[in-house]
Amino acid sequence: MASILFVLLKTPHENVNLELTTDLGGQSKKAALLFEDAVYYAVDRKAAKHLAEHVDEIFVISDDLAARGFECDIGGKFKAIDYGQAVDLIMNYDRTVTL
Amino acid sequence: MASILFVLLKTPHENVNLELTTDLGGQSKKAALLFEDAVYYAVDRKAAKHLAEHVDEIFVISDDLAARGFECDIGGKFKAIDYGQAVDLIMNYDRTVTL
Amino acid sequence: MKRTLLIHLRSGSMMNMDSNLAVKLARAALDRGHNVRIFGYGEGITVVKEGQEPKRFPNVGKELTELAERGATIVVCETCCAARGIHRGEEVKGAKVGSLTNDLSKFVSEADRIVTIAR
Amino acid sequence: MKRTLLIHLRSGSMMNMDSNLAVKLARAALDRGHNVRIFGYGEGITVVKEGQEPKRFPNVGKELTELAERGATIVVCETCCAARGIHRGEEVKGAKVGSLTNDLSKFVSEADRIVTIAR
Amino acid sequence: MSQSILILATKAPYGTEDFFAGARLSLAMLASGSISRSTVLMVGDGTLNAIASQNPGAIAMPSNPEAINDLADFEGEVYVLEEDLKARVGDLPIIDGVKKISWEKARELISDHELVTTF
Amino acid sequence: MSQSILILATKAPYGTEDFFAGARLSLAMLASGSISRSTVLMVGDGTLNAIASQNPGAIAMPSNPEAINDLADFEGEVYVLEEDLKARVGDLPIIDGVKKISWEKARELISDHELVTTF
Repeated sequence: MASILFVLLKTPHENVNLELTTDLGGQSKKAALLFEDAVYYAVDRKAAKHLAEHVDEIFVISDDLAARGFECDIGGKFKAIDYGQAVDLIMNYDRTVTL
Repeated sequence: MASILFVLLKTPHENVNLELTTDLGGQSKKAALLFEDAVYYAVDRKAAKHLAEHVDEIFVISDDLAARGFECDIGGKFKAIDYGQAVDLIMNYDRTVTL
Repeated sequence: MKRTLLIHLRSGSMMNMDSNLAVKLARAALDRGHNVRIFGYGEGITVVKEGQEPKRFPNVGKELTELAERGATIVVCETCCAARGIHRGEEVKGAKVGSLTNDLSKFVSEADRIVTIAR
Repeated sequence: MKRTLLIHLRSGSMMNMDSNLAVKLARAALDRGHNVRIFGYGEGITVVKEGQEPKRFPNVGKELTELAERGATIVVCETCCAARGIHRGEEVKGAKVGSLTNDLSKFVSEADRIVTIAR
Repeated sequence: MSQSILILATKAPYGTEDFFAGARLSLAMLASGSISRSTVLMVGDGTLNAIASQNPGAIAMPSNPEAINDLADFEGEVYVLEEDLKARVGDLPIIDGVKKISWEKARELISDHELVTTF
Repeated sequence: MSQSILILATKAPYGTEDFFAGARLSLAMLASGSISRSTVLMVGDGTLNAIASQNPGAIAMPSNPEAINDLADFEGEVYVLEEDLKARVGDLPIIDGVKKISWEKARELISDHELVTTF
């Protein structure tokens, strides 16, 4: 598999099986697309580090981040995007897998 | 608080915040009442040990255990019960807290 | 000793086994001679919708009517019902559409114990 | 390039933000010129219930009608509807009550990508 | 018979309506006049509801900070477990009127309220 | 345009209807004739659905083992991630027709199916 986009919806404390990204993705190009409460991965330092160890790129819906009280100038592997860009990612990755 | 009965409904992998039993229960007498998918605590050895470290007694609905393929002769702090006994526990403990 | 159990249900009729758990606990509490109140809030209101026809799963609506016949009091939140397009008159026999302020506050004041069923 | 996105929704109208996420993704995909199919399964069928009147939350039923007017195809599982006491004729304008075998299989065969929205 | 209820808030905003629903329940208890004390205690992911900079307008959701302010109008107490909030997002300004507490104080709250319900 | 769909089963029986719903979806795809391959892969808590000794009659729930047998009638493939099952309950007999696999084979399945949906 060339590339997999993992879709996450839940908080880092609810979403505990991040290993599944590596187990299912193997050597593929792997990205995480964070919607809803999964955006807390971008601001919880420990959770951010853990997720970054598992995937190559991380995309965060900026509206969801703003609603929860956080600015969008996040860095490292994390990139803030809108819904249009999320659709482009879904179309460009070979597989989309919700965890 | 003299005694607290913690009600669990989810599997050990979904229900990760067992520390809450100790954090909220402190020196009180603490028990766990396992319904639905929480009965897997009784048969997952690692999860059973973890839960037993946190509470004094553990009650498991035997029907839920049987449905999932397990016998009711569980031991240690774990005791298989029916719904009537569950109601008695709820009435006898000072507080019931769902986690 | 006869006591009063309040079951606070916030899961829907079919989304998981929670509604079935609420029914089983209520039945057992009635068997033990206790008073039973069930308050459905949020998704929990869907348990009282009339006309449930599950093919293989238990029919929660029917079971609630049986519990009411045995003396359980069953009320669900009207605002939550309206939000989901379920209106007064669509509830199963024995259940009532009510409110937090009028009904749940009364249930709380009468309750010796509460069990919250939600995920 | 115009492609087809299948949104597989299994959360209900109000239980969490999932139904709103489905609407936002569908809207963005239409904006990008893609085809959009939404299939509601399990609790996901509740999004098409007519008469939703949420006080403060978004009205998902209304938003689905708007999506349908823009060309999205919206179908929910009939067995799941019947189980919950929601029957043919109670769906919002633009949505259809259908089946896995007839409708979802067609959606799957037409889809370039699928996004599952469930918890 | 109970005169007090503690709302244990465990879910983050805004993926689920749980915090909002819990705050509304607490408000209704205080407004009813028949319950003398109804307190909100945020623990775990629930502590994220205390963050002052929330802007739910960005996603058109009802505001949890406003729901907290409404509680203050009825002298409702709102507490956040400091350690859990800090472990998630560090030291951030919290909503006026919300009090940071330790587990010891949380245990006192459990003792001081006759019923505990979880959101 | 897709000819194949993989059902990733992640939830335990019988607290939620997810596994049953996923197996039914897979069956409908195979029965429809328009999808050539629809496979069930159990991972995480989903592996608990493979246990042979399940007895859902004890709680009046629809049987997941029967749902798996139904798939066999349509030549549906069903796999369980051996490592995840073992980590939870050790070495237990599994349902006839379910194949134990490693992560390497699981990755092959993801590659071999055009769409993946999660239950």
